[in-house]
Amino acid sequence: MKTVKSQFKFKGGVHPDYNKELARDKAIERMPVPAELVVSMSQHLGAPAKCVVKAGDFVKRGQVIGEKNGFISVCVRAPADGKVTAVEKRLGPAGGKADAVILDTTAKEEGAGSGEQGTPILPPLDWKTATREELLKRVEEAGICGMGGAGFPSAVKLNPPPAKRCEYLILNGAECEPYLTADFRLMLERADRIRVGVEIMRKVLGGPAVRIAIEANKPEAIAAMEKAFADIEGNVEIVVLPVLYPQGSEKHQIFATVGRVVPEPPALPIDVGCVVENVGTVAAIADAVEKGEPLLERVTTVSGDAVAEPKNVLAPSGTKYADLVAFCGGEKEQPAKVISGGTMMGFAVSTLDISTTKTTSGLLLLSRKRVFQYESGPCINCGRCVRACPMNLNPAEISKAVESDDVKSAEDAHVMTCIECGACSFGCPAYRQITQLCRRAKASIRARIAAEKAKASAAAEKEKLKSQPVLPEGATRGSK
Amino acid sequence: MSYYLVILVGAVLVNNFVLSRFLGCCPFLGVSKKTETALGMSGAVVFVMTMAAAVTWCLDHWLLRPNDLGYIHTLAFILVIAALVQFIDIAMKRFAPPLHAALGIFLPLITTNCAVLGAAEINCKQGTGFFESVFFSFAAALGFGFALVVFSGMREKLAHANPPRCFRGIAVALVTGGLLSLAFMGFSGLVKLPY
Amino acid sequence: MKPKETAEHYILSSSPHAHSRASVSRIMLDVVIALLPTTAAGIFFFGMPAVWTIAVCVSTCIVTEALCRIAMKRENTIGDLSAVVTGLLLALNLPAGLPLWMAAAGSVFAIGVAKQVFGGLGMNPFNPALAARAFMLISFTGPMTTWLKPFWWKTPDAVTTATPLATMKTWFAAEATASASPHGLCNSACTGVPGLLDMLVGNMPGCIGEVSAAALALGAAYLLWRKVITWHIPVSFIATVFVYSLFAGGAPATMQVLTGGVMIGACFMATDYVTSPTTSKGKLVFGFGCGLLCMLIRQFGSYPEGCSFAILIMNALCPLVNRWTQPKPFGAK
Amino acid sequence: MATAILIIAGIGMVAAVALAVADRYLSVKEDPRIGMVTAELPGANCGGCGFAGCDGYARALVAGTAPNGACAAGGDEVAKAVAKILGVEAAATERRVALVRCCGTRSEAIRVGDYNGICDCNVAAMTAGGDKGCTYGCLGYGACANVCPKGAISVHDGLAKVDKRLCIGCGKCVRACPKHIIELVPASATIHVLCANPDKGPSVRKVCGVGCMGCHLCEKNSGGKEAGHFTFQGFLAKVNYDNPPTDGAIVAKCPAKCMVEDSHFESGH
Repeated sequence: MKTVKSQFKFKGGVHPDYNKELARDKAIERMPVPAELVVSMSQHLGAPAKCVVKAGDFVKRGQVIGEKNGFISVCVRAPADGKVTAVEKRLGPAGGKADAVILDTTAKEEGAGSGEQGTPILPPLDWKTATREELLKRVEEAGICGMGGAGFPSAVKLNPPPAKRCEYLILNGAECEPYLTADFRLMLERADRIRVGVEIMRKVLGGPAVRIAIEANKPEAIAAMEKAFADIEGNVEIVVLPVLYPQGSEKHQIFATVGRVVPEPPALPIDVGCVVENVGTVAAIADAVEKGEPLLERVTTVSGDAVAEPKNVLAPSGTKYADLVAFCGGEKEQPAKVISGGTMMGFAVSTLDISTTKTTSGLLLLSRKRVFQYESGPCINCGRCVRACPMNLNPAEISKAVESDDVKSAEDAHVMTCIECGACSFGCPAYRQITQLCRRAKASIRARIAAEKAKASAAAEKEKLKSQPVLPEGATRGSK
Repeated sequence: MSYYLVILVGAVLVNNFVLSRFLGCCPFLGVSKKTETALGMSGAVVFVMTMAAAVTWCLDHWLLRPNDLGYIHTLAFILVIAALVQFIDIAMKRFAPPLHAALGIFLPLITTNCAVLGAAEINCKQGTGFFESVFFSFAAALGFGFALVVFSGMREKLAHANPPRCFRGIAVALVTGGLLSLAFMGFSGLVKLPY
Repeated sequence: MKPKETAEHYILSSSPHAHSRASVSRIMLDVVIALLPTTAAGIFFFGMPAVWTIAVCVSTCIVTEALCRIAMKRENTIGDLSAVVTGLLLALNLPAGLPLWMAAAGSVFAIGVAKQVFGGLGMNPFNPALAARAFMLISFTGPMTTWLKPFWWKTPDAVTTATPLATMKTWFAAEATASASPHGLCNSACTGVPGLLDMLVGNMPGCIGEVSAAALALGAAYLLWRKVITWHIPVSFIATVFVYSLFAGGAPATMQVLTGGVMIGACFMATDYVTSPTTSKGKLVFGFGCGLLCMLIRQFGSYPEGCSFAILIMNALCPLVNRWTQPKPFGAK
Repeated sequence: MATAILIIAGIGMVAAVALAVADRYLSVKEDPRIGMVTAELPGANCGGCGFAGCDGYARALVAGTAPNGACAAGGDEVAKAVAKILGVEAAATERRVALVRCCGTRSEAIRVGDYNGICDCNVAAMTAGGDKGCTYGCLGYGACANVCPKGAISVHDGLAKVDKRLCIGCGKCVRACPKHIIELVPASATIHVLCANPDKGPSVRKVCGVGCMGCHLCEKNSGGKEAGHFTFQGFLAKVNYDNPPTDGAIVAKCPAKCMVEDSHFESGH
């Protein structure tokens, strides 16, 4: 085990104000289960889980309420005991609606002595003796998905196709988003869990080298990890990354730690022999295996200058934002913007009547003076976005093309490669919504591709039905 | 050698056909919306102008002048150039389909183009030798193509601009063309052309 | 029956929700600040006529911008200071003592024709100040090439003179045809050539803002420090001019760089965002093209100074340069 | 004089013969429709269509890579003639026009956030689901109006409306709307329900003053369930366009005021 400095620096990136001091010294605090939980069936990337309870049912903590529904999907378990009051579509933080189970945690099922504390939900496993299949199954049963943001199902990630070998397991502890300190606190306080998680994952992935990526502005976290991993065997390194946004992006982290470049979509990290997992997810895997505790709660940083007491809260997933804010002493002043996630990639929400999910890393309440307004001023071609873009695109050209409804040009300029990190908009002196324009282009390109696919399959269908040979195009030509 | 260089620089930069002589403005404005099309058009113009120069020189020197018929050369040139372009179009389609796919669609556009006729006229008036004439036409066509491609790049950029309503479209293109012409005046005197 | 809206809404916007707080007006202000040393030097050498020219250009540009926006029924954009920058740059590229109505006409051309016709800031294909200068050079050739001597008030009998550039022109011309030794030619022509120190501080005839290389370098250093510009265009521009003049003969390379519009062109005109490429590679190509064209025009053209024309032509080529120097996406083959 | 005439005529003859021979022996056989389409086009070679001359446009048309109607010089006449040659004329069917199923203007439907972003429904919908309280309703950022080739859609007071007279029923807006509330309906239908919110009455009322509450009054007033003029999805009435209601009296009786007669629908322009 050794600590090394990152050898590779990717092009671009920006330096936002991190504002981590608001919550970085606040120890993780467990929040009491709120009276009402709204548990979404779509807390992860991929197909939403299929709801298997109905209004009026009583559920136990840890009971499966949504079943895995497809290959890229995870199950959802009840974060607490309670009564299902309704199953309905609710707005999620990203603006989409998904089925959600509304739980009344105050209701008690008559007769049944509610779940004795201390009894594990799933039988604990000893990772040293358990087989790879058992461990994989446990990760899947526990409903674990990437907790960094996208929520990619961990069981899928840990089980790459046989042709592809995992050479590096990269632990993402960069936490480059401003304000957020959840992963930082986790690394300080639960370093032992992370270590166990790493050993489990290493076993499942067939013994890859391990790289723990942490930004240089978290020396305490680096020290804690060094201590926890001091006596580990095998090829394990802590890689200290320079402070640069978006260091936490999967592709950039792979480059910064092992110097490999993930090709353009649809290539995945495993195509270059890497698996990247967030530190929170690793701790959750350790809990799921050793303690039999599925992923029911997570650490969320509640911060921002409009919150009375910024905190790192351990809350059941499904907790309403309003309850989180109340637990942190309420609002200090009227927030002008509420963000689910960090300031660079988080989602602005219109109401606190939205609930956390397995991927909610932060909740920020910003006052008017912390919030800026976008303008749709003209691009002055200054090139700041070109220099800032970590994907080496030309956001200026893309944004101008999209503004004049020229999505084709945007596509030619590789807009589909954009990771929407927001570095372009961050530095734009004209306050243009470059990232949003990229999103718009991507959305319309995706829609077009979907339409083309539908058309092609319809045409193929039609072709099959036609038994008559079609006259070749040239057959009508000739005579003049 | 240096004489041909002078002709080249003179026809491309100093007395650019579009920006200085204002010949061929129609395709300059019409086919400059996209750089790809502009490149195709430039290729076609180079091809036709060079061929036309050769044919008209022969016509002028072997048929018209010996018969003292210089005064009908414009008429004769138009006729011959138009027929030539048509003929090239047909022949190219038959013998060089890829070339036709690249240039063919532009050929009808320049059948009676003033730039093509203009080059022939200038050659005729100067009474230069065969190779000189052909080279001059070739260089002039290169100049035309250069201006066209540069202009197309600017127009692609202008497509994302937001001019006032009354200047949209061809008006703002004309202003741009004027400013481009202004910039090209910087080349004046770069070489002293014989004509 | 009508539902009631809550008192205050949260702002809904797409990420990112953080901003560097850079702004267009701050960038323009930085350019103005960077131009202050050379403005001061120009006023120091050429006196009140320089003050008047600058005042007329800046105010005319602002007024024209305001009137254009009113005519276009669009929001007023004086606040972004881009009109001030254009006016100041134009004035610095004019000879002191130019009739003021000409300066005003040039300013109207710069804002009205070269900028607002295309929709205002960010849309113009040519640098407005340079387009206006080219327009004036062609329209008012005489006054535009009549130069006040530095400290002209001290020598009342000989107020105007030729610039070192015009002298260099005769050098090139003489060298091309001369049978006499270059050394002898140099001696005969050297009367109009300032010394190195004079060229650095600006004690020579020329446009208001282009004479003082030291003040321009100071301004450029400020812009580089503020990260308003990058080094690519100025360095490749000046290096090209320098190397070219080393090999082409004629005037010494230091003189080619320090006289005329090369310094102000490379640091302030060619680096104009709107009309220069966005990528580093493109900027290097752009600067190289400017330097090469500038020297070609200086050596062979009929105008003594080719800097503004060179930049204008490269402005025209900028979309093509951009097109062929697009960055390769991270991970693309 | 005579020589001049002779020479010109001679050149003409030679050229004509050469071209005739070339056409006979060198020409390449191609889709005759290209020639037919070229003949219909004005032949001005103006390049206004974005193609190199009329021939280029004709080829693109026959190849199906260019939209018909791009020739501004020829106008509708030419477009019709070209359509005839290409055989793209659809069989005569009932004319269908687009309908935006929402009537929640800014004054009726509440907004729940200050949207600060680009004016496009698709991205607005991605930003916290849009700033409209009713998550089913028209956001009014004009994604449909932007794609409409005929300029038949306009946005007023945060609500898109289709001008029935201009709509050609191409369906582009239907695909552009992120809320999926635009549909193609028979142009002859005169009575429409302009709401897409299937929620219960009270929750609809919370966000919109003119939302359908599913009270079934329209059904009752139009002859009951048997008449089959309406279908219901959740708490939302939908006009059955296979059998649309014709009695305008039911419109005024709608307590939610989300039902309209045609005049409303046409007021877009």
